Amino acid sequence: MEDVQTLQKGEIALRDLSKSFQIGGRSLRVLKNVNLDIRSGECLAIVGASGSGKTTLLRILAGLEAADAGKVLIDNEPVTGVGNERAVIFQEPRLLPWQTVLENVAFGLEVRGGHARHARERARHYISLVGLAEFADAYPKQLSGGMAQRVGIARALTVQPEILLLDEPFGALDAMTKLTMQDELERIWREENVTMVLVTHDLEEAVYLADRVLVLPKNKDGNPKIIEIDLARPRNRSEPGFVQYRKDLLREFGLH
Amino acid sequence: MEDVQTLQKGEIALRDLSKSFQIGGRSLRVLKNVNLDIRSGECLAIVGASGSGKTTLLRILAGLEAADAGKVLIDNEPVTGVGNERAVIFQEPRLLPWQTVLENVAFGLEVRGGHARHARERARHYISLVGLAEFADAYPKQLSGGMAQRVGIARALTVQPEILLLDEPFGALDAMTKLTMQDELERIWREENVTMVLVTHDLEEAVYLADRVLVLPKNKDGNPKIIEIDLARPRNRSEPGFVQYRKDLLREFGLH
Amino acid sequence: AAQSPDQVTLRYLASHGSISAHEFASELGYFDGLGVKLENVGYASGGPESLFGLASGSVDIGSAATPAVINSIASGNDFVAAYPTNGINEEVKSIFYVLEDSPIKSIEDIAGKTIAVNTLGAHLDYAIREALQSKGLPQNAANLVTVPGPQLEQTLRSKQVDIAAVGYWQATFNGQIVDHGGVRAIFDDTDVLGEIAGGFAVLRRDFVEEHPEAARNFVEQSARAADWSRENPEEARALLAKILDKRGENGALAKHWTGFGLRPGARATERDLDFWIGVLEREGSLPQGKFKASDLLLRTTASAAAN
Amino acid sequence: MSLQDVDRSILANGGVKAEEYLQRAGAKLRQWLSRYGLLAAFLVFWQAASSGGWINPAVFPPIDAILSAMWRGVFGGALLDDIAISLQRSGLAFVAAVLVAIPLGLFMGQVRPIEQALDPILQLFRQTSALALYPVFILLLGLGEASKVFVIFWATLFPLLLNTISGVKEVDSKLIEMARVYGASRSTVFRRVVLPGAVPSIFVGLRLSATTALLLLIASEMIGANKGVGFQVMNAQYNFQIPLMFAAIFILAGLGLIANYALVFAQRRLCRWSDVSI
Amino acid sequence: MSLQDVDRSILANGGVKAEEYLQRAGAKLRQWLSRYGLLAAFLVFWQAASSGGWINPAVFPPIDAILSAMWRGVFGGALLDDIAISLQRSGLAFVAAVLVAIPLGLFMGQVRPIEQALDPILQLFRQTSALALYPVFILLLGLGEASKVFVIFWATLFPLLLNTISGVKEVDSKLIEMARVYGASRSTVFRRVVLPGAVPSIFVGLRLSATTALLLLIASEMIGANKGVGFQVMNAQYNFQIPLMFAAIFILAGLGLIANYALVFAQRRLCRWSDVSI
Ligand SMILES: Nc1ncnc2c1ncn2[C@@H]1O[C@H](COP(=O)(O)OP(=O)(O)OP(=O)(O)O)[C@@H](O)[C@H]1O
Ligand SMILES: Nc1ncnc2c1ncn2[C@@H]1O[C@H](COP(=O)(O)OP(=O)(O)OP(=O)(O)O)[C@@H](O)[C@H]1O
Ligand SMILES: [Mg+2]
Ligand SMILES: [Mg+2]
Repeated sequence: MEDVQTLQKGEIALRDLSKSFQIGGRSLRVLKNVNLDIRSGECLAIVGASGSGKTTLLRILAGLEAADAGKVLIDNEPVTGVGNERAVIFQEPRLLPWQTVLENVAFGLEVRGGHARHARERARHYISLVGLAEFADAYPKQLSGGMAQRVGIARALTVQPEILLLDEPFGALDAMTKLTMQDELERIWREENVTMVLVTHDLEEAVYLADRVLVLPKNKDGNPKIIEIDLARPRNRSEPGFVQYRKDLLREFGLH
Repeated sequence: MEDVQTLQKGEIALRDLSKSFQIGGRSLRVLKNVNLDIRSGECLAIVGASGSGKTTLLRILAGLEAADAGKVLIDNEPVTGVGNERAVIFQEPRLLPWQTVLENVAFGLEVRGGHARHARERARHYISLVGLAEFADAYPKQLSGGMAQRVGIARALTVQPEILLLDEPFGALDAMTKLTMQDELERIWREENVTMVLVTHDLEEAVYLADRVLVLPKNKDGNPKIIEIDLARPRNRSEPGFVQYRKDLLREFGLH
Repeated sequence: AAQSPDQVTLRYLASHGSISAHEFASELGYFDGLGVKLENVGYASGGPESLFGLASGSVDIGSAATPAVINSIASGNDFVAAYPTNGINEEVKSIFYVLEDSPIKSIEDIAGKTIAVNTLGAHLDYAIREALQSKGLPQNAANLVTVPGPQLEQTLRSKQVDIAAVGYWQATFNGQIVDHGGVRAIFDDTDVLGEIAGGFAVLRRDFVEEHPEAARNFVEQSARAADWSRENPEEARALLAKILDKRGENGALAKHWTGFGLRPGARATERDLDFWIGVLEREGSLPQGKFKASDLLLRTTASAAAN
Repeated sequence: MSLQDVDRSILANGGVKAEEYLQRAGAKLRQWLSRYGLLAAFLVFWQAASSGGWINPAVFPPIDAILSAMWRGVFGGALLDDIAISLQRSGLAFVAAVLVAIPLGLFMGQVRPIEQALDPILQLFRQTSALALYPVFILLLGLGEASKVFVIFWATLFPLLLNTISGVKEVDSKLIEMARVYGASRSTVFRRVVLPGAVPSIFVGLRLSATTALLLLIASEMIGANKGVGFQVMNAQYNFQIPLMFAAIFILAGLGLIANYALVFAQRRLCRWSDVSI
Repeated sequence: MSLQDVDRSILANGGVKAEEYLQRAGAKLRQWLSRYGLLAAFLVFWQAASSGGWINPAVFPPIDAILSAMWRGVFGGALLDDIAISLQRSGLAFVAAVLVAIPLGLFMGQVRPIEQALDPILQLFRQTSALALYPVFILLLGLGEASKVFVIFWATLFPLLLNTISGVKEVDSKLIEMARVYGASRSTVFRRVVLPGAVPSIFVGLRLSATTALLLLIASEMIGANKGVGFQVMNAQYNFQIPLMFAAIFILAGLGLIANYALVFAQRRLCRWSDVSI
C-alpha cells in the first residue's frame, strides 16, 4: 500500500481543533487543541468513553459542525463544509422513511448526479453485500434495528468515497454479521484505498481494522493517545499480538 | 434466591407464539410456534442474528405487538396490552425531545401517578447511577448517542418494574461504561428480584448476566435453543467456564 | 313623549347613507303619543338581510326590493307589505350614465355594452330589459355585471363598464357622480317603467294582528313623513344630514338626496306588485296565478281609503 | 419455530355462500353508518325540522326543495355555466397559489434571511381582508376575471404558505444533514428530503386553501359578475330565493368536498410508505 | 486537549468605546433593514404613488391621510369603542374555536373511529361559507352578538382543527408507544406527548385562525351592527370616507400582526428545547 500512497488522495490534518457546547448556560468543552495527521489510505480508529467527543470530532471532519478554533485540512485544503470526497455512516441509520431500501442506498449516488439506473445497479450490489437483497423493496419502518444500520452502511459504500467516516457502524449487529461486515469493510478499504476514520466501542474491532487507534481520554485534563497497531493483515483475533493490543487498549480504559 | 421465588411475581409463559409481517405483498414469517417459560426472577438473554425476531418477541412480551397466533401469560394472566409490572428499554432511546434528562427519566414514574417530587428524587438517583448527574438539565438533542441510551436505561430503572425488558441496552456504550452498567444492572436485578429479558448482541454480556440464553436460529427452519449458564455469581469473565460458554455461543452463530 | 300603557317598540335595521320614511316620522315626533317607538338595532348592507331578521323575530320592520318581498312571502313567510318605502317618479329616478365622450347616445346603443347594476333580477335589470324591448331589441342584448354602489363611479370612470346604472335609491352615489362631472345621462327608468314602487316596508302578519293600532299608526305616520319630505325637500335634507351625523355617518352627503319617489300618502298600487308577480311567474319562480297584489298588501283604514 | 419464511400470501378465494354475502353486506353497512351516519342524521333532521315546521321553512327550506332547485338548475343547464366559470376562477387562483406558496414556503422555511425579509410584509398582507380591498383590486386589475381570480388567490395563498413553511421547519434536520453529506445540492435536498418530509403539512395547507378558493367565490363574485356559483348564492339571497341559495351553497360545498377528498386521496397515495405495515 | 470542561461562561463585559457603539448601531440598522426594509419600501412607494398621482388617490389615499384619519379616530376616541367591541367579538370566537378545535383535533387525530364518524360532517360544514349562511344564522341566533360571534367562530374553527389533527398524526408514534409502555393513560399521552409534539402544527392553526377571526369581522359586522372596526370599514366605504376605511383596515391588520407575533413568540417560548443548542 505504501507505494500508492503518494498517488492517492484523502490525507487529513487536524490543527489545534477545539470545540465547546452550551448546555443550560454552562459551557462544555468537548475537544481541546486536537492535533492529528491521518495518512492517506490509512484506517484510523477512534475509541473513547461515551460522551468523550468522538461523534463531534467526526462531524467536524465531515464538515457538519464548525470547530470553535483550529482547522481541518484535507489534501491541504481547509474544510469549510461537506465534500463529495467524504461519506459518513452516522451513529443512527438516518434513512428516508418515504423511500425503499433500494432508493435509500441509491440516494447518495443519485444526488451526486449519477445516472439513476447505474446508481440502482451499484446500490443493489452493496445491498447484497450487507445481506439485505431480499429486502430491497422494504421501507425503513419494516426493518429491524440492525438491518436499518446495514442500509446506512450500504448507502455510504455505494458512493465509493475517498474518505469514509464511520460512527459505530456495527454497534447494532450480532456477532456473526459483525464479523462478516468487518471483513467486507477491510476488503473494500484495501481494494479501493479509501481513508477510513472509524469510531467504535468494540476494541477488538479497532485492533482488527485499524492501522492506528486514537484513544480519547475520559477525564477532561487527559491527552488523547495514539496506539499503532503493528500487525500483519489479514489479522487473526486469537494470535498473541492481537490479544496483547486488545489488553493494552482495555488498560487505557482503566480495565484489567 | 430460590427461596423467595415463590413469593415473587413476574413469571412469563409463551405458548405457541407466531408472528408474520407483510413486506411488499410478501409474507415474512418472523416467529413460529415459540414456546418458553421464563421463571420469576430469572435473567433470560436472547441472542440471534440481525432480523431474527428478537425485538419482535420483546414487543409481544411488552404488549406492543399482537401475535398472530399463540399467547403470552404473565403470572398466568394472558397479556392483552401494556402493563405496569413491565418496563421496556427500547433499542432506540425514545426520549421526549421537549423534556430535559431529569424530566424524561421521571416521566415513567410520573405517568404512573407517582408524586412528582418523589419521582424527580428517584430519577436523580438513577441519573447518577448511569453517570449523567451533570446532564440532568440537558435536552436530548444535547446528548451523545451513548448518553441518550443511558437516559433510556435510567427511565426504565426508575419505575422499578417486576419485569424488565431490555433491547440491546448497552449497544452504544464504550467498553468501560458498559462493564460498569452491567454490574449495576446485575446488582439491581439481584436486590430487587426483577425478572429480566435481555436482548443482546454481546455474547460475553449474555454469559455474564443471564441464567439462560435463548439463541434464535438464523435459518428459517432451525429451532431456538436454550443454553443454561451454570456459573456462580459474581461471574468472572476470564475463568475457564465463562470462556467455554462464550465459545459455545459463538459456535451457535457458526463461528470458530 | 307621552307614554301610553301599550307602548310598542318596532326594531329595524338602518341602511348606510340613506333613510326611510319611518325614520323621518320617528325623528319628526309623529309617533309620539301613539304608543309606537322605533329602535335602530344596526345596519344592513343592502339586500334582504332585514327580511331574515324579520323572520327570526330580531327586527319588526323589514324592507327590501319588491321581488324579494314577494319571494319571501311566496316561500312561506307570513309577511305583509306595509307601505312602499321608495319608488320612481318625475323627481326620483334611476339614471343610466355614460362618460361624456362615449359614443352611446340612446337606448338603441346599449346593445352589446356592459352595464354596471347593483344586482341582477331586480329593478334595474328589468328596467333595462323593458328599455331594450321597447326598441325591439332582445331583452338580453346588454351585458349586465353587478357592482356595489361605492364602486359604481370608479368602474365607470376607469372604463371597466360602458354604462353605470345608478339606482333611484342610490342618491348619494348619483350626487357624487354628477358633482365630479364628465358624465352624461342617456335615459332613466321612468322612461320605460313609468311610476312604480321599488321596495316595501314589511311587517310580520302576527305582529300586525297583535298590534293593529301600532301597525296602522306606523303606516300612517310614515306616509305623513313621506309627504312632508316631498313638500319640504330642503328641511328634509337638513333633517337627513342631522340624522346621518348623529349616526356617525357623513352628513354632507345629504345634499344629494332627492326624496322617496312615492305617491302622495305613500300609496301602493296593484301594479307595484303585479308587475313583479308577472315577471316572477314568467321566470317560473312563482306558480301561475297563486299570488295577487291584494293578498300581499297590508290593509289599514288609511291605505284602504286612499285606494 | 421457523424464521423469515418468505412466502407469497395466497388469497383464499373459495365459494362464498349466501349467508356470507349477507354478513358481508351487514359489515359494509355498519362501516358506512359509522362513517356517514352522522351526516345522514343531520340531513334527516333538517328535512324533518323543516317540513315539520320546527324551524322556519322559508329560511330553512326542506332538503327536497333544495334538491329540486339544484336539479332544475343543473339539468336545466342554468347552473352548469355558473359551475364552469366558478371552477375556472377558483382553479386558476388555486393553481397560482400552489405555484407561489409552495416554492416560496420551501425557501422561507429553509433560508432564514429570506424568511426574515419577507415575513413582515407577508404577514401584513395576510392580515388585510381581500373583501375590504376589493375596490383596490378593481382599480389595479379591472372588473374582469383578473381581479376576481386575484382576490381568491390572495386569500388562498396564506394557509398554504404558512403550512408549507412550518412543514419545512419540522422536517427532521438529521435527514437534511445526511443529504448534505452526500453532496445533495440545495434543490435536491428540497426535492428529495424537505418536500416529502413536509408533505403532511403541505397537504393541510392545500386542503385549507382549496376550501378557501371555493368559499371566496362568494365574495369575489359579488362584484362585476353575472355568472358563477358564488354570484348565484348572493343573487338568490338578494331576491329571497332561498332554495336556490341553498342549492348554490350545496354545490359549492360539494365541490369543496370533492377537492378535499381528492387531496386526502392524493396524500394517501404519496405517503403510502407511512402505513405500509397496516 | 481537555474534554468536558464544564465551566461557567463568563460574559465579557468590559468598557465599550464610542466606535463600537457606532458599529453596533450600524449592525442593528442593517438587521432592521433586512427585516423591515421591504415593508418600509412598500409604504414609501404607496405614499409616493398616491401623492404623486400615479394611482387614483380617491381609491388609494396617501399614507399620511390614512394615518391622520387613524389618529383622529383613535385619539378622538371614536374608533376605540369599535376596537373594543370588535376585539370582544373576535376574542370570544377565537377562544371558543380554540376550546373546541384543539381537544376535538387531539381526539380525532388519535382515535380513528371518532375521526371517521366526524370527518364527513365537519368537512361539509367546513365547505359552507359563513358569509353566505349569515342570514340563516340570524334566524337561529338572532341579530345580536351571538350570531356575529358564531359566524366568526365557524370560519375560525377549521384551520385550527385541521392543523391540530394533522399535527397529532405526525407525532412520532415511537414516543407514543414509549409513553403507553410506561402506563400513561390516554389523557397523559395526550398531555405529555401528543400535545407537545403537535405544537408546531397547532400554532400554524392558531395563527391562521387568529387572522381569520379578525378578517371575518368585516363580514360579520356587515349585518345588524353599528359598531366595530369591520363595521367601520364598510360604513366608511359607503360614506366616501376612504382614508377612514383604510384606517380601519390598517387597524384590523395591526391587530392581526400583534396576534400573529404574540403567537410566534408564545411558540418560541414553548419550544425553547428545539433550539437549545443555538
Ligand atoms: N413493522 C414491521 N413491518 C414489517 N416487517 C417488520 C416490522 N417489524 C419488523 N419486521 C421484520 O421482522 C423481522 C424481525 O425484526 P426484529 O426487529 O424483530 O429483528 P431483531 O432480531 O430485533 O433484529 P436486530 O438485531 O437487527 O434489531 C425483520 O426481518 C424485519 O424486517
Ligand atoms: N448539539 C449539542 N449541543 C450541546 N452539547 C452537545 C451537542 N452535541 C454533543 N454535545 C455534547 O458533547 C459531548 C460529546 O458528544 P459526542 O456526541 O461527540 O460524544 P461521543 O463520544 O460520540 O459519545 P457516544 O459514544 O455516547 O456517542 C457530550 O457531552 C454531549 O453532551
Ligand atoms: Mg457518538
Ligand atoms: Mg432489534
